[in-house]
Amino acid sequence: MTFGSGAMTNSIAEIGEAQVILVSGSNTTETHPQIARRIYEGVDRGARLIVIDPRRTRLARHAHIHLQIRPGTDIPLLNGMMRCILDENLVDDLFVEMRTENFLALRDMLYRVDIAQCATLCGVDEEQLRLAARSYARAQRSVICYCLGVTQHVCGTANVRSYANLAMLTGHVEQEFTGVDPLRGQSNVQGACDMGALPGVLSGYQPVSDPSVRARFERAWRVELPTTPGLTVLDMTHGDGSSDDAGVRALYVMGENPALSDPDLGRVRATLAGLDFLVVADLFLTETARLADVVFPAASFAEKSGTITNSERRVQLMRQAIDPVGSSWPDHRIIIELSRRLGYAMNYQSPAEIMEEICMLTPIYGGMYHDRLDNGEGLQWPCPDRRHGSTQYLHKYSFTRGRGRFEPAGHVPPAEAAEEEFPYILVTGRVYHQYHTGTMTRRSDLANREYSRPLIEVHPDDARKLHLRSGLAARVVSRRGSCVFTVRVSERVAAGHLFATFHFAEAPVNLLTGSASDPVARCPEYKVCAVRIEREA
Amino acid sequence: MSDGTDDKPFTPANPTCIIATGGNPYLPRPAVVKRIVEENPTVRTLELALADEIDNAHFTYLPGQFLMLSLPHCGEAPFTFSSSPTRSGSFALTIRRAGLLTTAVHALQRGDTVCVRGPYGRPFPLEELAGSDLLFVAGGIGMAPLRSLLAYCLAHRSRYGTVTVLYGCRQPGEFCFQQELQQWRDDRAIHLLCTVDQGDPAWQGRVGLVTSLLDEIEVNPGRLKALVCGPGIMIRFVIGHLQELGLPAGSIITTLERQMKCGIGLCGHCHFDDKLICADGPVFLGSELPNLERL
Amino acid sequence: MHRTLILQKDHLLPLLRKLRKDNRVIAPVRNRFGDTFFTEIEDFDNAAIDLDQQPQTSLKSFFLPQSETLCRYVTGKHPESGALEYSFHAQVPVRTPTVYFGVRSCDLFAVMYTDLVFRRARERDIYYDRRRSDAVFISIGCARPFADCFCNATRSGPFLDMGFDLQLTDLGDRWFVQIGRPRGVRLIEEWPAFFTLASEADRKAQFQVELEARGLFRRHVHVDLAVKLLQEQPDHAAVFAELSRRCQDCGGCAYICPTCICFNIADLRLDEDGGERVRTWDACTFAGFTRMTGDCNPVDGETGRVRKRFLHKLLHDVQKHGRPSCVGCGRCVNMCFGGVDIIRCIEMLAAEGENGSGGRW
Amino acid sequence: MHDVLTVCCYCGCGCGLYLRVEGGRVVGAMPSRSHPVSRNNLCAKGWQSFAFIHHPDRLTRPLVRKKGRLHPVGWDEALDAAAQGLRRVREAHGPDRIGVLASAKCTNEENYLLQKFARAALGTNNIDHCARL
Repeated sequence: MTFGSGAMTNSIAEIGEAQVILVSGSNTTETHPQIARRIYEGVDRGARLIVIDPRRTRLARHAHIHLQIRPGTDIPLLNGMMRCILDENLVDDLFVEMRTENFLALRDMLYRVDIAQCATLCGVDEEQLRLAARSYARAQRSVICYCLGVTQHVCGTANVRSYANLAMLTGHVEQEFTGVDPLRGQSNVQGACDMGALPGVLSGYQPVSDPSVRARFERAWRVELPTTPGLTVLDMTHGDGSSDDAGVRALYVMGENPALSDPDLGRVRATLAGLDFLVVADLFLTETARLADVVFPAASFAEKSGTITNSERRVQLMRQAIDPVGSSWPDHRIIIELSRRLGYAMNYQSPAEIMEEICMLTPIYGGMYHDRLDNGEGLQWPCPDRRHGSTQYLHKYSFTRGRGRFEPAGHVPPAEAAEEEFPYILVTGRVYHQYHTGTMTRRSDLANREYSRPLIEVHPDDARKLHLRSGLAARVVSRRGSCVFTVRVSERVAAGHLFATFHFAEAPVNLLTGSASDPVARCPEYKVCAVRIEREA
Repeated sequence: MSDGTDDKPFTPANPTCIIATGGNPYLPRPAVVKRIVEENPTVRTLELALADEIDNAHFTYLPGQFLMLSLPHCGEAPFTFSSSPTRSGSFALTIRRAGLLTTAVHALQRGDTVCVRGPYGRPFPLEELAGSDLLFVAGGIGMAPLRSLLAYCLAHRSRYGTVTVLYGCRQPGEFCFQQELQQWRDDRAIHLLCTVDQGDPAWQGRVGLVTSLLDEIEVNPGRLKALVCGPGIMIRFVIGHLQELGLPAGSIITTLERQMKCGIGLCGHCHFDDKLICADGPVFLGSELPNLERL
Repeated sequence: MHRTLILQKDHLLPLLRKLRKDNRVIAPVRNRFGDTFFTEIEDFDNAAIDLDQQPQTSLKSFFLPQSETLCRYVTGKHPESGALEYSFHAQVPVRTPTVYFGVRSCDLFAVMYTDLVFRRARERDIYYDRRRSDAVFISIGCARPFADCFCNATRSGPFLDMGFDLQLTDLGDRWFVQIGRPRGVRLIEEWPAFFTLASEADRKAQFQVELEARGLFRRHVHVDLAVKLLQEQPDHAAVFAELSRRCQDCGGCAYICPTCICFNIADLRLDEDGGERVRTWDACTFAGFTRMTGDCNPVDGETGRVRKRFLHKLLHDVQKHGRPSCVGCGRCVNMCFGGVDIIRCIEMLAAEGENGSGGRW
Repeated sequence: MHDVLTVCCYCGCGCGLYLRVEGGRVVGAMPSRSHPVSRNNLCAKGWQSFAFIHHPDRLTRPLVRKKGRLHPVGWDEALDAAAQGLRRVREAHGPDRIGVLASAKCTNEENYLLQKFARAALGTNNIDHCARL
């Protein structure tokens, strides 16, 4: 956003070549194994690894510096680090001068920052913070990887901007092996964003509010397009369920399971149940599909062809291995048939033909024809035309938006703090053997054997205090709801924190989480939720 | 007494006779539940007979061996026989409710069909036991395999010296085979000592770990063979304690439990150092188990 | 059988085409993405047999598939008594005569090891046995070992003395053919026109290739030393702790290993009335591999699991079968995420142990 | 058995993997050695990515709610019911009272079509997906 596009600036392979790797809010070994593998490789080659995470993840055990911050204190940490960089003259002046704007605002803000105060606020050692700042700034090639631990906060956007500030301040952006890399959680999150499955932009991040963009799409699609940006997921799934609610009255859901994945589930389920009409296309009868009026059986990844785009912007061809199971259909066929019935005919012979239209209307995908992608490794966007090759890293000569803009940010406390009635902070996330709402992994025998029950990680000190042992049942209660987990006593979490996953329908942790979200990105604060925990009989 | 009492030595027709499966060791055969005994609220004994009468007539096993038991949609798990092969026509498994499959076991009713394959594994060394004093040390559900051997030995009572049974449970309500044990004690066939980890107001007996009972009995290292079964940690402590009392490891016999998938020494789940519990065990001599801390 | 023969390179494809008439022919084939797998060849004109790269997978999946249905089961209630009914019906594979061409020594040696487990156990695994029964192996002695190979150290290559039906050695324009088991003899008898007798010069040339091959290994792996050290003292806590710190718990090393044959069996419910009993590959590095009901786990902790795997390969199989079950193919080296491979393990053990010469197992 | 190169369906790394197909069923998964991301490795999920494909819980027929319960129906009936339901809401409340949730687990082509469907067929920009969840 600060650079002008939301994607990994690097390729995955580059991470292994960096000299300093800063990983924040990412349990990389479990959620992005191949990226963790490059981090291991980098560390083996002598790279310094800095991990910023409230949990002592496996990667943190390999880190040279682990800054075990309190959840939601990324900004003060980074401000402290940047102040240190400023004080010790480690700023890349040339880069700041030539390639960025608004530096003075950042500088003025940093001059008001006290490093010791920041360290205290974050709960980390001041010297470690300084050490991290120095290593990151001094190295020639430093790379930042961050994941949902950074974005799933009420200040998610400001968090991201702060990491970008850090990278720009030290000039760690425009070259190979340096950059800021958001790790995308699902196989095609990147592609779904690229394709304009967002309320404000058409494919290739072209704003719907721009008349010239609309004009181009209107010509191609031969229809008049709505002009105002639409509602986000949270707006759609957190209505109050009444008919005069400003939210939606009908929903078409393709391969998602908001009735388990979205925050403040009680409200989500009420909203879904209150809809006039709900259509779901999925592989399984998910918690959401159970509420639907019409359910379409969709084909799995093995039963269709098409492209998906990974974290490093690599557009790759998925090839059909078998016929659709039962009488399931690929989603594109369902959409085409449904659209025709709604009076808007779509006529495509194949996914390749759909891609041809995407290429025509989407500059960053301009050369992504299926025949070119059929090479075993795909192509990384931007790829404006057929002659253009893969783009290994972004912002080589300039940022997408011209100059990179410093956006100073101050600390924003999480929406909920621990207090008397809810003295613990619950962090949610994923585990290695499960994926998202578990619709697929929980039906995979071995994956499910390895992690078969909803566990809550409790620090040994807290466990002692609460008389909890591994294997006991414990009820976790927030302002919004409660669920029962099996206790796992673990030093991976800090004292005062708890960790649970959202993979399990039998303990839907999102009954607990709140829907407070970032005002810009509308990303909910999954990472901080005040709870209490008690032994369940 | 529920098991046969004739005193002539029992020799199984073919101790490794396996249920006929057309050469496919993975193919389970139906068996019918003939009788169910509720031992306590979480443990029940199933008396089973193979559905095929000819198979059933030829079915033999030895104490210490186990069967793979399947229930619909629940998969398969190993269970040791708790009955004595001296009693023909049926066999018994004693099963505690713990997971998916055992919960389904507890929903079974008389007349229901389950599927089994086996018997598998190395039985107790019956020949070596003859002529010895026997000490049975059982913890909780560990009584099940020992009961098979105990019933077998009592069916041939004259071949053994004194028979002592030490039986520990966590709570008074958890003892299995109670009537039978009392009966044997009353018949002076065995010397029985019971203990619980945690008593209740009605409990008149001992409170303490089963290892504490070892101090109450006389151990004659030259004559005694000890048969130990229970949780891994209990086995470890009992073996240690018996060795302190002078019993050589080769006179201590135990049976181990592991996750098993095949039962025939292939799947690897029950690997224990260089041994496979399913094929080399589940019965082991103490001298064969160097790594007690990993029991 | 001491006869040695020559097969001209030009005659190889025609021979395979003949063999294809009565057999499946499976050979390493390079696909258009550059990956080489053992693949059934149906069209010899459009299949790129690749003898230059190590096939990515061994033959394991042909005899022990990654997943297979063992039995189907049906269940229901008796219409009158209401009693539970339940029965199993086996689904055994059909025997298919198959020629495996281009098999490397290590992979063939691995088949001999898995034979030992599956066919000589107390009960023969009928599924493995059926797939394995009608196999003919035409192996290739490795004149040039691949990057991570160390079969010289595990004594499972680069050339074998036994186990093959035919073993070929590349002599430039022709293949030197050694005849092993009876099926090899039969194959020669059936297609004599393809072969000529080898000359003394051919035999010398073959000897030279074999000799040179032994000198070409880039990896020097002290397998014997590691086995000796483990026999002396199996704990090596520091080594296994360090290895397990980097284990990603993916199971890939076991899946890719030609001699890792641990499997899981699970029931898959198809509907109320029945389902399938399915066998899949499993890995001993998973916590769930040994976890029992009630969360008791005799092999607990990542260190215990990693240790178990390497001890199985390098110590327990030596105790059981007289030799380690690693065949030196090096696949786990290239595959492992964190470098928790057998070479790393052996090197760490050796580094930790004394600098003496390696003992034999 | 033949192997089909495709992309793993799980995380955003995008590993190249082969699905091993035998008799119309996917029986295994194998990493691609030459693929720049997977480079001969898969994580535990990737190795098991084939396991759910033939799971008996897969939906195999469209379902339509009748008298409160979901019933299996043919495609035509389900599509008509969906179209009718969406049209009814659009007529009663306007297109902006319909929402569409796309999927980070579906292909680019499907996501593109779905946003086109929302914008061109339904007439609303209410399209989003779970990028932030």
